[in-house]
Amino acid sequence: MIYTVIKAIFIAFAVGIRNIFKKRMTLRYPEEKLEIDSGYTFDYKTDTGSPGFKGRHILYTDKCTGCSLCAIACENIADCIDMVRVEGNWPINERSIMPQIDYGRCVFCGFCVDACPFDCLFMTPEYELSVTDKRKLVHTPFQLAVFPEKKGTVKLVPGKRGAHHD
Amino acid sequence: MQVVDQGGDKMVLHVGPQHPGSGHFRIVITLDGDYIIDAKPDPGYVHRGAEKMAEYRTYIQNIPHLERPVIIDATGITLPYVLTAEKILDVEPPERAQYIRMIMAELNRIISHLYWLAIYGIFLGHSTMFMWPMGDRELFIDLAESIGGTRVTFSYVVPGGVRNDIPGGFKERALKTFQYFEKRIKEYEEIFFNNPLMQSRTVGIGILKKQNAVKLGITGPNLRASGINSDTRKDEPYCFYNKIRFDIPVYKEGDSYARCMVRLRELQQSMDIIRQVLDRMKPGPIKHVIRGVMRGEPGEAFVRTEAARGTMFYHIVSNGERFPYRVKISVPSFRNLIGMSHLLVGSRLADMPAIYWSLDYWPVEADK
Amino acid sequence: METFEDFLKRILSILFWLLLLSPVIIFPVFFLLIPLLGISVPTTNEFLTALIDPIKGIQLANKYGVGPSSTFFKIAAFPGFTFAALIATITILYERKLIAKVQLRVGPLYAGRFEGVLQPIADLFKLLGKEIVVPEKADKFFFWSAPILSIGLGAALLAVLPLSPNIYIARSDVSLLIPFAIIGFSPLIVLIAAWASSNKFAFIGGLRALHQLVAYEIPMLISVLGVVILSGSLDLISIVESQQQVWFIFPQLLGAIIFYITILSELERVPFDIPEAETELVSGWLTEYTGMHFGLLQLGVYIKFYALSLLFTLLFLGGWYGPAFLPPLAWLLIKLFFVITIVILPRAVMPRLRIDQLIRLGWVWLIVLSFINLFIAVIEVSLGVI
Amino acid sequence: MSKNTITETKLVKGLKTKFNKQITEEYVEPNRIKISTSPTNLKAVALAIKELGFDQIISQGATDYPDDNLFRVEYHAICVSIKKFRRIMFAIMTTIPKNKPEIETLLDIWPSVEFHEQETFENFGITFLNHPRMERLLLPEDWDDIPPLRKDFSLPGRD
Repeated sequence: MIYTVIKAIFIAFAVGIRNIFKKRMTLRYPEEKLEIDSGYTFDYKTDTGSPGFKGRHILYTDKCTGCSLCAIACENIADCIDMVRVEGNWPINERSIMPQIDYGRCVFCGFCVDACPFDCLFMTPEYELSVTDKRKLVHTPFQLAVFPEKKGTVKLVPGKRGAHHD
Repeated sequence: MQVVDQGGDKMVLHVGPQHPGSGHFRIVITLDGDYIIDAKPDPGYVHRGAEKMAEYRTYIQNIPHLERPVIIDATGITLPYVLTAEKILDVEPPERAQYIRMIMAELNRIISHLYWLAIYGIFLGHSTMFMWPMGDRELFIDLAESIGGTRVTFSYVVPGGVRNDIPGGFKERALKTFQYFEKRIKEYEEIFFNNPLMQSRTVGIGILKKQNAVKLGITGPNLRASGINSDTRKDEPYCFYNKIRFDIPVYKEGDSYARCMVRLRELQQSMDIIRQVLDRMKPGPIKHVIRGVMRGEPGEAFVRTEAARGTMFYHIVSNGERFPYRVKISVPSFRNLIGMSHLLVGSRLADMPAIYWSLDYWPVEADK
Repeated sequence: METFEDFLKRILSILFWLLLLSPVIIFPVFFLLIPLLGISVPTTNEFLTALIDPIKGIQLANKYGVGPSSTFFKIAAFPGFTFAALIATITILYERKLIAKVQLRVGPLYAGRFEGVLQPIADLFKLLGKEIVVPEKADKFFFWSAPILSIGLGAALLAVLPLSPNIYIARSDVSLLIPFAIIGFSPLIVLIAAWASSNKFAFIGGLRALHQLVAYEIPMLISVLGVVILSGSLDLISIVESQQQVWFIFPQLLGAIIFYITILSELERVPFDIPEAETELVSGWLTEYTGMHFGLLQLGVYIKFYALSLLFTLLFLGGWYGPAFLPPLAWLLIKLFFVITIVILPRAVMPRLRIDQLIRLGWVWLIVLSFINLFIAVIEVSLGVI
Repeated sequence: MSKNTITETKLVKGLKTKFNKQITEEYVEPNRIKISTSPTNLKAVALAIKELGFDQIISQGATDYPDDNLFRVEYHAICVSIKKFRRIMFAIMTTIPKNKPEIETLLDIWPSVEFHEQETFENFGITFLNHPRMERLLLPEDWDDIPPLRKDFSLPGRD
């Protein structure tokens, strides 16, 4: 009885000490960033999406018709999409209105992407959206049209010497 | 347990809602010396009225909204909703979608149980057991993220199927992760579950007898720890759980340690289920396409599934409109809450966290 | 509205002008006023050179009786309080890094170029910058006195602990008993802190600490009696000197284990951190303490940590004895850090015990075992093993 | 009657013979039974169902029908201890008038219904007679509006 108790205590210590020599699991965030392959896209014809990260949206301004379906899809979820007037001449967008997204409210569910029948609103792997001013969270259509640059290089890999970012 | 009032001074302690040992809720504990003679749980601090809000949203719009109460078990709470909505909308999801739903549900069960394990570790003062499961949980979150697109709130299961297929190379990644995690489970056992100090804190503490568990309506792993072999996945199989071979871990003791061990075994069992599902899955369509606005037939449906914390129940009444007429959610945490005051009374103050978190009570879920 | 950058600029400009103007103020005082008044203070030259030249500084200090060989220096700097505080600070950092390694984390990383070595200093500045909140219903006098008493108790422990045959503050024939006499006060300080906070959680924590510390001091004292019997002396230096051939941990293994467990309990470390059990008692008797109050209480605990680890080294690990290629002090520090490591390690692998289990362990098991250990020591002496 | 519903039909038949015309069979589907009864008979029916083996309440809720001026109160019972009944969910429905929202509690039959009845009380204003803790559970203590899940309670910014 006492022997098993002492043995179990020693095993616990041994496991603890063994883990000192394993690889660290920590992601050193600002220096290292996670690699995310692609954003979430949706094919309206087959009604299925592609697996991908639901980050900041990307808006193809040349394809947008201003139909407001994304705003309607969002209205009871997060109410974060507003259709705003944009400058310029848009041949297929008669009223020249395009979605403007308030990331202070967005929950990144991606149902606006599912709702878009013109393949013009998708999502990107961009996840670093924090700003120092609340008003800057509202992204205008032109801000949404910019492709994010690829950032991360590391991934969490389970290995023989413990899971680590590689 | 029978408590004898021995006179003397009582101390009333408000544990929570701002207390490291409580969630977003409060337990009012009356102490006589070191013994708890009365414990009154006081939920409601994070009540948002999810049932009322669901009456103002379409069947699709309800999905991101209804997974908020249990974001760490997002599929666990949306899957029964979607199954209920499918009964009302009268759609049948394709076979592959059913399998993917099972993968997501089991991944989410692992994620939720690892979170529980981490908190249980720190509740017993074992800080390593806080860090390890939290770190290993990242692996499973990464797996779920590669399917669902986000890290916690996936909004992934929709009426008619799932939103997207699983990515290529998922099977290899998942198997590699499981292989790694099975080794880690052994280490968890060695450092925590077989640790005599941890056993001295949990064995024989907070015993929930079989008849009491049935009487009080305890559900999920807590019920199975009291010796009742009841699991909705077996009792009333949804998706394709009837095609998968798995055994439900059942422990007879009904104490905190048994509740821990049930969850530890479920981690292993969920991985086995995902392995079998990945073997059985065949290529095919993943969604039954519904065009236009979803309008259910007038009528009602009720469905239960096994979420991480127990049986999740939805009752939806439809009157043919875009919005459901009434959504009743019965969550496992809410039903397990009744066991808390039952178990706490008569135990020591130091056993309060050991009992409280062994029930895996999630205040946000119970408050809805 | 003033932004943070503006604020920094303002502070920096004030500092700049202060630095620029201060020679103008200080130099006239030193060069003109002091000779005029004819006061016997260090000459301006001496003082100013001492400021930048450490050798001159030591000479100056010697002249006024506070040099390295003086009692004041021994108490305040080495081997007294400053040295102990330094070791305590290193211990804090070492503990955080070691625990982090077991938990597959990296621990402090950013303060200081290498592995966060400056983290304790950053923590000190953080604690200094925090507001000291005194609860309205607290007993103000005792609330303030607890941190000071705590650090005073830690410092008093150092009085008779030798670091090598000639580095010590004071030597006494019964120097082993003095630390135990002083440690007896620590439950009192915990109770003062807990009671003065007028907080229920703090009060329960204080009572638990009281139970715990009382339950552990008796086995602690009895377990070292074996060492006393073996060495035949109560003087710490003689005890260490009698370990020249064999360290007492070998004949006194049981006593060493009991002393180790009681150290864990005395320092309220896992698995005996019951008074600070955060899940039920928020932070136990420390709940209401903030800022530098908290820092002083913690520093007191860590100085006690250093003192008790040093005591373990002296009593069981042969103190400063070791192969001659390293100086005695180095051997002592190596052994000391070994002891600190094994005291830290349970925090990574053990959960917390319950107060009734701990009291049973103390009063039932450890007291009996420490008496058995005493008999073992007596038998060993009578058989002439040592 | 399909093969899947033999057990379910038998259960309902047994209840019907026992209570004659006091219960109505709403529907019997595989794994689902729904019966309705009057509030006065509710307790007796519930006791009979419990004696059949349905030992837990999985959910208890109400639905507001302002047009008919009534509440539907529903109890969903499940069985965890008898293996052949575990797949069945048994729903008992009763209707009570909106102007006198009172009903006898089933707490002494199913102790698991305690918090559910409290929740229904605060969400619909239905008083469960003889319930020991008919008080607020989730809503704030100073809630002074009408019960929120009634249809005439409107959300600000909606309708």
